[in-house]
Amino acid sequence: MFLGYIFRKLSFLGNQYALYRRTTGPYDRRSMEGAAKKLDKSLEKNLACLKGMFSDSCDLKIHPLELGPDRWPAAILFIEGMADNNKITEGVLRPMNEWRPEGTLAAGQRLIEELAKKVLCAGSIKPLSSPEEIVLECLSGNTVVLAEGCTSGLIVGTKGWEKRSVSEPQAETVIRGPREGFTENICNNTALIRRKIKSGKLHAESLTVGRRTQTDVRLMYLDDVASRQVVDEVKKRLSRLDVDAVLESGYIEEYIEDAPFSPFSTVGYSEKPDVIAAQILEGRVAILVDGTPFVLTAPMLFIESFQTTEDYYSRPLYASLVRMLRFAGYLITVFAPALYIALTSFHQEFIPTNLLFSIANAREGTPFPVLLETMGMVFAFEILREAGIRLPRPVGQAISIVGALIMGDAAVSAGLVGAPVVITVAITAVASFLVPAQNDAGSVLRIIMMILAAFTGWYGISMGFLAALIHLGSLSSFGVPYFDGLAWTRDQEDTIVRLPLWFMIRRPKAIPETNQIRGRFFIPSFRPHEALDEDEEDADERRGEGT
Amino acid sequence: MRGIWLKSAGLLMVLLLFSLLLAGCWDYHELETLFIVTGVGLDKAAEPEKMEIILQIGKTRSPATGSSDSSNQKDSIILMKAIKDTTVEGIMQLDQNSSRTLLLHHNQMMILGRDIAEAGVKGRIDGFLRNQEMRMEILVMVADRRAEEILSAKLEEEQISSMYLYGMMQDLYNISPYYKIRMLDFVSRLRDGTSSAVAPIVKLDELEDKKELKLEGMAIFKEDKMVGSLNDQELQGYIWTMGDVRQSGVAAQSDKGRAVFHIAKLETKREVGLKPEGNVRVKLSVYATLDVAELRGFGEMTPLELMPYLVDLSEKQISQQIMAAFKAAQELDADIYGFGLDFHRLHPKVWKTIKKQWDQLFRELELDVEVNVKLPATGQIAKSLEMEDAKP
Amino acid sequence: MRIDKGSISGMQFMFAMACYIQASTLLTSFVAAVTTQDSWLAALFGSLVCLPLIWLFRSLMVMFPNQNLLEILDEVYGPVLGKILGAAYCWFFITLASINLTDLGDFTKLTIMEETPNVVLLIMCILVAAMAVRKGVSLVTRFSDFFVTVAFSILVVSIVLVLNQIKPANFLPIFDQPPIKYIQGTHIIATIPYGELVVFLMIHPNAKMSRRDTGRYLLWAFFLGGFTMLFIVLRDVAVLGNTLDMFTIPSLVTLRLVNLGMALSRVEILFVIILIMLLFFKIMVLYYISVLTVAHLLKIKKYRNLVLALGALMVTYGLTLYPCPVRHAASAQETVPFIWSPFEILLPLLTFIVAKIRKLPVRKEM
Amino acid sequence: MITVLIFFALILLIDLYPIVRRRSWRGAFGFLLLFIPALTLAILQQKNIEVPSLMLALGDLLKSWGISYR
Repeated sequence: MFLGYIFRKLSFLGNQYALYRRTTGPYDRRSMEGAAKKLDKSLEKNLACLKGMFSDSCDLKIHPLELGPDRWPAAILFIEGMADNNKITEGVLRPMNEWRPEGTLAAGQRLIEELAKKVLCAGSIKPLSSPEEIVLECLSGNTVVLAEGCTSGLIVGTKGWEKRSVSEPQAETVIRGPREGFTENICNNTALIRRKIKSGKLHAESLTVGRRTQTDVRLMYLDDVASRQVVDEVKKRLSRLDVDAVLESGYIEEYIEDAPFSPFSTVGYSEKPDVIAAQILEGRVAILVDGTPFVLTAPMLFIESFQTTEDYYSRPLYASLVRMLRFAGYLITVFAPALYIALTSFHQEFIPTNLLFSIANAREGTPFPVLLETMGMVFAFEILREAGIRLPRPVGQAISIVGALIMGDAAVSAGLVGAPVVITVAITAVASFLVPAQNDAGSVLRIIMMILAAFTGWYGISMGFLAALIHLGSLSSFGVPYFDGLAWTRDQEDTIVRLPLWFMIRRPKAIPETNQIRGRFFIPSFRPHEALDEDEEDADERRGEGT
Repeated sequence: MRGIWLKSAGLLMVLLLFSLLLAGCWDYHELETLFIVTGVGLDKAAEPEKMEIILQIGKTRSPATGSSDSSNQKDSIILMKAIKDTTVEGIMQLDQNSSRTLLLHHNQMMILGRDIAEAGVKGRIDGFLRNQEMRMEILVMVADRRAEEILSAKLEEEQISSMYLYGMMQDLYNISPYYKIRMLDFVSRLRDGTSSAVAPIVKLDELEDKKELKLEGMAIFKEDKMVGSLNDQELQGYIWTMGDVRQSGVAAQSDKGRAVFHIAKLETKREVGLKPEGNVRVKLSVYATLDVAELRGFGEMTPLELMPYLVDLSEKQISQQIMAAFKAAQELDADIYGFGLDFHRLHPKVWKTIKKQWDQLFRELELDVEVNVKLPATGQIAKSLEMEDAKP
Repeated sequence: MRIDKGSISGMQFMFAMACYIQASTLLTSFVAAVTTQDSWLAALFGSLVCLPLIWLFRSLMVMFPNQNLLEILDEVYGPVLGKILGAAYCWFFITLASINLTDLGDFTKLTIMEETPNVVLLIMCILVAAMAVRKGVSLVTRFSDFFVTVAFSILVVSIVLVLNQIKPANFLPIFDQPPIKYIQGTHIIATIPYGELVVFLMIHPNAKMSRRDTGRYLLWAFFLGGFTMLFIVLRDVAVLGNTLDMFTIPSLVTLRLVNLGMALSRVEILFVIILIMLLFFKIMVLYYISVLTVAHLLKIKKYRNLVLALGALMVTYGLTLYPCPVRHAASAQETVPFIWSPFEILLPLLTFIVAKIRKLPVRKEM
Repeated sequence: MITVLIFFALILLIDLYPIVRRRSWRGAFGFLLLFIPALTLAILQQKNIEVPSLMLALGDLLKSWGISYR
């Protein structure tokens, strides 16, 4: 009976999958059905048609005009809020109103040409005749100029809407390093990256994703560094993507990542231009999505989560120390509660006698088994964290104070939980903030490890650890082995220790690229400047020419 | 298609594994279901062939509920007792009759009652070696009378007497590693065949208002039976013979006064050899570095005379104490120094021929002691108050 | 026919072999019970005796750079005899894998999980190993360098921790046992870690290394593993002395004795870490090779679907092999060296000689 | 017993199914060659029937030929 159930369950899943496969045909633009293929000569008809295509939205502004002394009917269309009012007034409305053509008005297509050449003032002006395209342009903030008797309209670049200015990113803060963060505006973001890498080889490519949202997506990579396979793979996956909406880069991430069921994310992201620039310089591809300050990078390596830009801005010794601390912190945050469970309920022999007595004293009289106690505390912590994030900052702090101090203390003194558990969970929680990029994977692993520890103690933890290792080893991100950065035998410059920058002559081998050399090996002069002899100056000159 | 199949089947498999695991967590013991055994004692029972197994259990108290009144020391330990043929039987009986499971991993020591030590221990400690929970690092001690009274002693300093003893032995270990007899050392001697095992004797002193545990000499085992003991002076001699002394003191008395030296370092070298006439001769060279710790008397000597005199005095004292210990051991026919083992290690070929008669050879063994003392330091003061030069 | 097309670097191949030898050092108790305080001599002799053996493996690898053991057998002895020998090797690999699997269970039971049934431990281990085996050779050998590093550091740390308990006199007397014991000890060492390297003849075609590098990598692996073994035995002898042969797992007892004040004691967890990690690696390699061998013998192209079935067989077969660890140890000391010798020493040697006589491999391209 | 059977059934589901789908009869043969002994041994062990140890038997054989230490 049980077998039958499993069988039915499995075949259900199979059917679901088959259903999914069947429905994914080529994408058809059903929303545009019934629209005319080309504009009509009559302005009235055109306006009606376009109005229909906008489903009579109230924010579509149609402004009728009369051109010249002939009072030739014309109209401009734009979407309120998407287009810059100033630009429309100065660039479109005023010139058109004040236009006094010599002689009679040219009719039809020539009128449009004349308007474009002589009248309108704007950065970009182009004629379009397909209503669909006109609608799209209008939707992205441009103004459409239509005139009676013309089968094409003019698109005037008047994009401009209220946007957040470049400010310090909220998710990633630094003590030393640039403070600017990406904004929601994709053009701005592209420019921010380009400002860091002023190279003609920095290639930017535009795509549109999302059936309804028509989100602008841009790929940026260094043409002579990034490996073709990775770039092609990214493009292939993006072009395969066929969805209704892309509201944030997270949507794209989920659709293009390699292992959707894995707790580890195989696409990296950042909010800071310097991080993305560094990633691009190592041969990765950046994926910018309009409407979000988070830029994706691919391929992603496991080690990336442990590297922060600040490592490279501070001195190597300290950076290495912090790097090790981060690895330790990650191990602690994943394994500490599990270890506590294993040690106190399976392997009391590993605890020094005095410590065992104090733990036993604390455990004495607490009502729950260790697993429940620890699980409860871990959950309480997750609740507190979530509550703290979603609330406005001042309230969030209040919550953490209430949660951590008052609740923890009260629980211990009421004898509900033992103090060692509180300490363990507190360490776990604090350590989890050391590696924010792996926070979600860490939480999942932590719970798995705790369950394993509660069933077979240290053996279970070991097996869980090995399974996690093997899982990590089997993952790959856009054809690049995910765990490669941590291989014991290569890319040693920048893993557990960070060597001085002048040691990192080559780009990391783990990421495939076509151009290995980053710069020349260079030892900072330990001598005073006067001692520089001519040879070295020559070398300096040559270096200048070489790059 | 296959991917989804495999994934879901794998997931089910893992769930199944969990359910299997849920069915039994075999080694799972919550801390509050455990009795942490801190000491094991063996005593002879009234019936022959049986023995009393005494377990000392450190009691845990909840900090949240009860106010910790340290005056009520009775609560800090639990003593359990069983009378059985073997240790394991006893422990099993105690385990079954108690509300909690016994955790033997934190056992600090095995205390042998004097009577059981004298009757022989080989058959008694097999369980200790075999049980995975018994560690080789637990200490072996012999109780002056019965093990029970040592384990039940309530001390001022430490509420659990075996923890106290462990600390004491750890302290002595810093003086010389030969004070601390672990199960491993004990068993190693027992297995060796010719060497005699030793174990420190612990004695309970009942004063008017409190009890005190003291180290009193060293028990000497012949085969596996305790045959005698070394007193404090002899014990010191024994320790010095074994060498590797890191701190300790030598007190010497002569007609001119009394001198106490502090041992900074004491090392020995042993040469075991067979003399042509057939008996074994051991040449023991002791190299000691001493400091002058305290002087009394020596009033009529100048510092220049004094130093060589003190060297001589300390050399005599050390050699005398070493010989005293050796005599005591020789009388008992017990090779506590492992001379036989040395012989075995250095002359394995000859050893095979004389192994059988080692007892005889040990009885006739000649020990040549040669003590070399260096006395580089006189402490903070160069002259003592009683000396001639110091007087104004 | 290459079933697993994954490729590994020469370094990885080397580390895999080193890790494999290191994993076998957990079984030193077999030798310790035979030669007691002279076990380190047995380890040393065993290593020296095995140098020619390593050379033999290297010659086979160099002579047939693109063929694994079964294909070599086919080519050298012809299809029929080659198949029979292949089947024998198949049994050998599966048995070896099962024995190591039960070893893991037994040792884990002896050290940390006293009451847990063996079968649960084995199933957990097999499931995790199957994850890797399904993905092929590159994942199986992937973490060997990590494991070697961890094992090495734990070895160094453990030696430092027991420095205060070392008694050099424990090594004396040297050569106190009858010569047959030394031969036996050497034979055990030669067959149990080193001879088992024959399994790597199954995956050497996947390793990308030049002719010259093959020997170098083999030698390095041999040294890395051999040194670990020698130092483990030396450490145990120096600490435990004449009680060495009493214990089922001397290394565990050695680490239990660590005592540097109250805080730095009870560090046997270090031993448990390498025990589980290294034995797991060994099992994973043997598991993978057994699956590969079965697939190869039956000419099945997709070996992935055999993995779980063979895992189940390994668990059930392993549980029948030895009724208790004592019988296991006795058999490992007395008869196993003889049972393994044909597979590990005689057959490779014979293959090498026959191949030389028949002037194989015939170079087709030239 | 039930758990053992479920385990084996799962192995069948996971591995035999794709083999049969592929119509790789050689693969199915190989699979069953491993699966059936495993299942038999598992059932025998569940029923507490002593299965003779191959290694010990081989050892005894060698011993009877005199090839053994001790």
